[in-house]
Amino acid sequence: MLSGSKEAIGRFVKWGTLLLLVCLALAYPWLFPNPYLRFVGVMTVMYMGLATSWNLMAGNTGYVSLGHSAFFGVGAYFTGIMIVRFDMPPFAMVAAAGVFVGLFAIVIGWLALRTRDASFVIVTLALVYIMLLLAQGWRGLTGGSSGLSLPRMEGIGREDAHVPFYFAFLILLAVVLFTTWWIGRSKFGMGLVAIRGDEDKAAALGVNTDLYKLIAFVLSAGFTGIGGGIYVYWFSYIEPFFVFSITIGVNMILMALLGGTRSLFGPALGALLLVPGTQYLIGEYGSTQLHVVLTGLLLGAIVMVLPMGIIPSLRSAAAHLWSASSGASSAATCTESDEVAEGVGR
Amino acid sequence: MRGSRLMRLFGLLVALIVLAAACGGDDPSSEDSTDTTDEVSDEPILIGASLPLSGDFSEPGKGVQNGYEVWKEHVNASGGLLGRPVELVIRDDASDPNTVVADYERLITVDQVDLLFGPFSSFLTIPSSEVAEKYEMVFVEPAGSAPDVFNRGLQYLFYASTAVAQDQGNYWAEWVVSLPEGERPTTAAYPIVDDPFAGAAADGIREILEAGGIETVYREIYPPEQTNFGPIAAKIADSEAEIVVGGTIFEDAVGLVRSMQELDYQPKAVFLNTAPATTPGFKDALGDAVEGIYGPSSWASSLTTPGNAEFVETYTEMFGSEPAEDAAQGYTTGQVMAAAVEAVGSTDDQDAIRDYLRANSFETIEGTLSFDDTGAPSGGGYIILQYQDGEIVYLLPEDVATGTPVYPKPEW
Amino acid sequence: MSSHLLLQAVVLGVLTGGVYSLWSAGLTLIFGVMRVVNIAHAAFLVLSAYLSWFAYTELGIDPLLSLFATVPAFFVVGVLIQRLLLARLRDHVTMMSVLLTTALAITIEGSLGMLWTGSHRGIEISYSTSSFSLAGISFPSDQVIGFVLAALTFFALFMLLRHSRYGKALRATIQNPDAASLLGIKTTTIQGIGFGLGLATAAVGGLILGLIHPFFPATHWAWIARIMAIIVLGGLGSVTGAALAALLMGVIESVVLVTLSPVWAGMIFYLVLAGTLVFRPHGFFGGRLAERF
Amino acid sequence: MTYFSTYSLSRSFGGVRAVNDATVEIEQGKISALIGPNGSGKTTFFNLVTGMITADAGKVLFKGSSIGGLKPHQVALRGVGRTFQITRLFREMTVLENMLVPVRRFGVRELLKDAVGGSEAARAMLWLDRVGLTKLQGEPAANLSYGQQKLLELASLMMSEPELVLLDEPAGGVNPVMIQRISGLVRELNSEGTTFFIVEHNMPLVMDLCDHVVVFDAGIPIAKGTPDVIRDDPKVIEAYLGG
Repeated sequence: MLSGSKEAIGRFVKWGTLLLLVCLALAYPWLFPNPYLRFVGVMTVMYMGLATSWNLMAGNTGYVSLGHSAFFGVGAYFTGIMIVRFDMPPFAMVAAAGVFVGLFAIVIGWLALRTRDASFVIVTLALVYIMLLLAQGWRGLTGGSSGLSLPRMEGIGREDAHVPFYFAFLILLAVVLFTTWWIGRSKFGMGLVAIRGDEDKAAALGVNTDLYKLIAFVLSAGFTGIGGGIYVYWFSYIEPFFVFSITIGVNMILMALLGGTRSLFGPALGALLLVPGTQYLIGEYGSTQLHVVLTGLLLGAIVMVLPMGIIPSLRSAAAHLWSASSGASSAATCTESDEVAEGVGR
Repeated sequence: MRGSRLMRLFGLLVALIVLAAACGGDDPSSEDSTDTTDEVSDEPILIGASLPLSGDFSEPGKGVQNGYEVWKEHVNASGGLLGRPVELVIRDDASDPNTVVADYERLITVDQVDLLFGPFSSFLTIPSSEVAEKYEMVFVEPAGSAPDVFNRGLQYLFYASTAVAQDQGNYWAEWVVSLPEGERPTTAAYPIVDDPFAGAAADGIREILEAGGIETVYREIYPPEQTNFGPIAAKIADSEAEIVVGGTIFEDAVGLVRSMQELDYQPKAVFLNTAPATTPGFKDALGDAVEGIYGPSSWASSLTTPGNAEFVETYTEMFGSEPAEDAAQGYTTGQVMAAAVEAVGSTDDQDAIRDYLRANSFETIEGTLSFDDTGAPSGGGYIILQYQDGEIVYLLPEDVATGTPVYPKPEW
Repeated sequence: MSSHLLLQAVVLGVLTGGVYSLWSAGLTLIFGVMRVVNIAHAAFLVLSAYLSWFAYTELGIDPLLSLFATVPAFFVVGVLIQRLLLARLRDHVTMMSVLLTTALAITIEGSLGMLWTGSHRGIEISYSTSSFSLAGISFPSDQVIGFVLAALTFFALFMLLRHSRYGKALRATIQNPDAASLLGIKTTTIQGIGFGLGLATAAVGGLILGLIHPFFPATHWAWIARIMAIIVLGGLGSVTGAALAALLMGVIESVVLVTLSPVWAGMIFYLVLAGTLVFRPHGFFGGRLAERF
Repeated sequence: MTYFSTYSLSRSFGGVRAVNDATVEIEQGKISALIGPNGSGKTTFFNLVTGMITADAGKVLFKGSSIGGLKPHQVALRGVGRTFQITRLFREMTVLENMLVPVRRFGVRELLKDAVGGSEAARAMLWLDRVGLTKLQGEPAANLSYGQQKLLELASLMMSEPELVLLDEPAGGVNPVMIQRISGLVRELNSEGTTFFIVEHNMPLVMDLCDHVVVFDAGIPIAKGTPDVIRDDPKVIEAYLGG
């Protein structure tokens, strides 16, 4: 009875917080109408979506991709080329970019996932350079290093220029979060997490590990590609170095890791903390490479000190406190079950 | 356990932030006061620019910055702009297009600068000019001369120099074609870096040379990150081209010359874009190999344009060496903007400044400038220089010449 | 195209490939000993290039002399990185070490940028632009110096692995860490030494990089992608395989540069990488070689 | 038709023949054992049969069709499940989540189904109840005692509804009471229709539990028969004592 109402309160708090956050996110452009703050807002929501997309693969299966900017860039180029060369409707092409990048990722994933661990990392890193060279070399299609200039969105005043893109990225974030949540509860998701734990064992239990990994990889890449598509329309210009940069991929990793790869909202939280922070650093100390050094140190510190990330660490710290305060009861549960299992064997 | 780990990370974060605060001394003072409106005040006019002070374009980028600084010095010494002192807000974009966009976004909306100057190179001008266009601010830029800068229908962009990329080598190409039969080369090679500016510049020369009967025996484009120039130079040498026209920026020009030198390939003439006018960097990197190399420059210290002597003098005082082309381009940018702002009488009406720029011509240290509908200057070509005895000598056009061409060039 | 040009391209390719061998030998050695992909390897190359450049231009020390300081220093740094950082990773070691070495790479890149700005640098020594020619084929001095240095270092490394006690223990560890520890080999010590040796080769490799190529802090990303393609082709963990693959790639790159185009020359590394993974995921020179050197 | 059989199955590692020309048959509905000295190739045989490693030569037949050369998950989906010598669980996952990993049928709807709150979870709870781990459902698997891990491994394997179960040393490193529990469970499941093939060193357990025994030495099957026959076979005694 008592615990039931406690649970209800807990659920109320949880959904209430979520609702409040959604409202804040929706109202942001009008809460902070300054164009620069809107610009930072778009960047933040974009990286929240990208980090969550990256985590769809890495957080579940443990396979770390260093080259997600390749998918970001392919999505951006697909959208840019469709708009400029074939005069297609922009936002429809953004969605199509997701499909295109997904197909592209099937090929890459098939190649990269043939081998485990190390080779996967190497392929993803090399992919960024392959795409960079391709975008530079295929001038007829990509415009080479001159890049492509996209038509600017019409009928929007300069103060509001960022708003449609803010919401486009917000929708992407919502879709990615929902997908991640869904997978996390599904049998498919169980299989993915099992792959991270012990790939051979998972296969022995009937998990088609290659296919599972590929699906996760393709979803992760596809969402990243959509992000690239929105990005290119927002900046209305694309050029090879613009998108095929290791930094974009490293940023996603850093954010996901900071927030916690094993939690749904972890990567988004990481982005929420890091993007404004980085923008501030670049703004204040941009003429030095300080922000690069700090990025490196922070990444190293997380790996060494807090590999689980903020949210799971807070959660387990809270659980620790909880069990410390109500230590007696949980200890009792433990002995009891041990007795059931082990009998009088000890 | 876990809790203490978390505390350790937070401790680390705090330490990093403190470190960040301690390291950054050069904070560009950004005024928070937003009332830049009307009433004539002593409040400074803020001019924003982002420049590649590190990365690929850092050599010329620093030159432009120095040019801006000298212009500011001159303006403030003569009573300021519209009677108000001028302040520069300069950011470093690290030659990165993502950063340059964010920089201009911030300059306009956070620093709330009154006027904008451009970055260095077409590569960075193209994305950043889109930001200025979005906020409807006049964008006078010193170094974006590629065709792609002008063919995007921008209303607020103006290139403050004497010629666009494809015209910059005109005087030299015409001179080569005019050489007497027998002396005139018959074949040419065109190594080009993949860059919006460099390709157009080399192809502009190629069109004139081909029309003059000089056969193209090599034309290839290499990626900006190319470092291995040996085989490229070997292929050029193998084509036995008599002259080499490089669509180059800086590092690639150095690498290319070194590799040609190592292969003992001796062309009769070598013309390179951008790099030769970058002093003293070009000569420092190549030493004696610079002998006889040609290059274009929008400006020469020997020009007798009004104010040029003062520019050279102040620059030399401030930085301890003679200015190079980049600095002059920065200075010219300032001159053009200042003339338009003084004529309009305010910085608030950017459309009026734009209209004035489009309709009038401007006296600068590079000469008289005027702009067409795309913001491109309507000039004939760049000044041609050559290294002779380790010094820059101006050859063409004749009214600025300080010497005559050495042709064929001495062996390296 | 003339056969002379082709020959010239092959010569230049062999010289470049020799340098690639040294760069990839260190990386593949580190992988072999501890199954760690050292993303920071090229960043250490660039760091060494900067140190030699600084010693030469600011202190007037000949680049070759500066090796007496950088090689031991890099060795010690390598041992420390292994002992203080990598050895403390507990879960998902392969992926976490990738992230850790990425962090190292970024930190080095940023620090170099803060110290010496992002401008291009190059070690310009008086003899670096000279050359000599044999039968009409030019041999650029800087590349020949680089090749000889790489060959000497490579030979020293090879002798060390082959004939010293540590070398034997190291090879045993590469083949089978568990069996090696059963034989009484202290694998953690060996791994520290392995990482140290790998970085010591990077000290020499970085000097060569500085002599031949211009560099700036962010250059390491393009290099690491290439040498990784090489070590996959050679079979991860195989020093000899990496050396052969590097020579091959040097020649292929150079020949493609003169026959096709510079864009294809860059692309060829990754095409070969893709081909290796499709047809021989364990490398063309790997397998047996990987276990034997 | 034999239920499960291998013909001339062989595999070498660097010149050493781990499994050599192994022809083995087991019957449906029985509990069979695979015994032999350490290093006689028993685990390698399991790995070959379940597709974890590929055979150099030979065939594997299950219910009349070949399963040799199939991938591990395909073998599992055909109805052949296995446990591992050293218990392998997904240590970061909870006990209940461990139960939800195994796949019965492969299909899109199956995979996208809500596992945490749906019918799968209900099925998992039944199994956990049966092996006495209900109260530990929310614990990470890493926190279980070794015996509990063995039980969980078997229970989660049963989630995939295998017909033939290969157990690799189910009693290894477990206290006598737990051995009793495990063997009891095996007997129960067998009576419900599951066929077992067990690698085990605990001879009393083998003799007590199994209907049929196969003996390996140096990768070669040297004897087969009922426990009583095997006990007295001179070749078997030779293999165990002479090795």
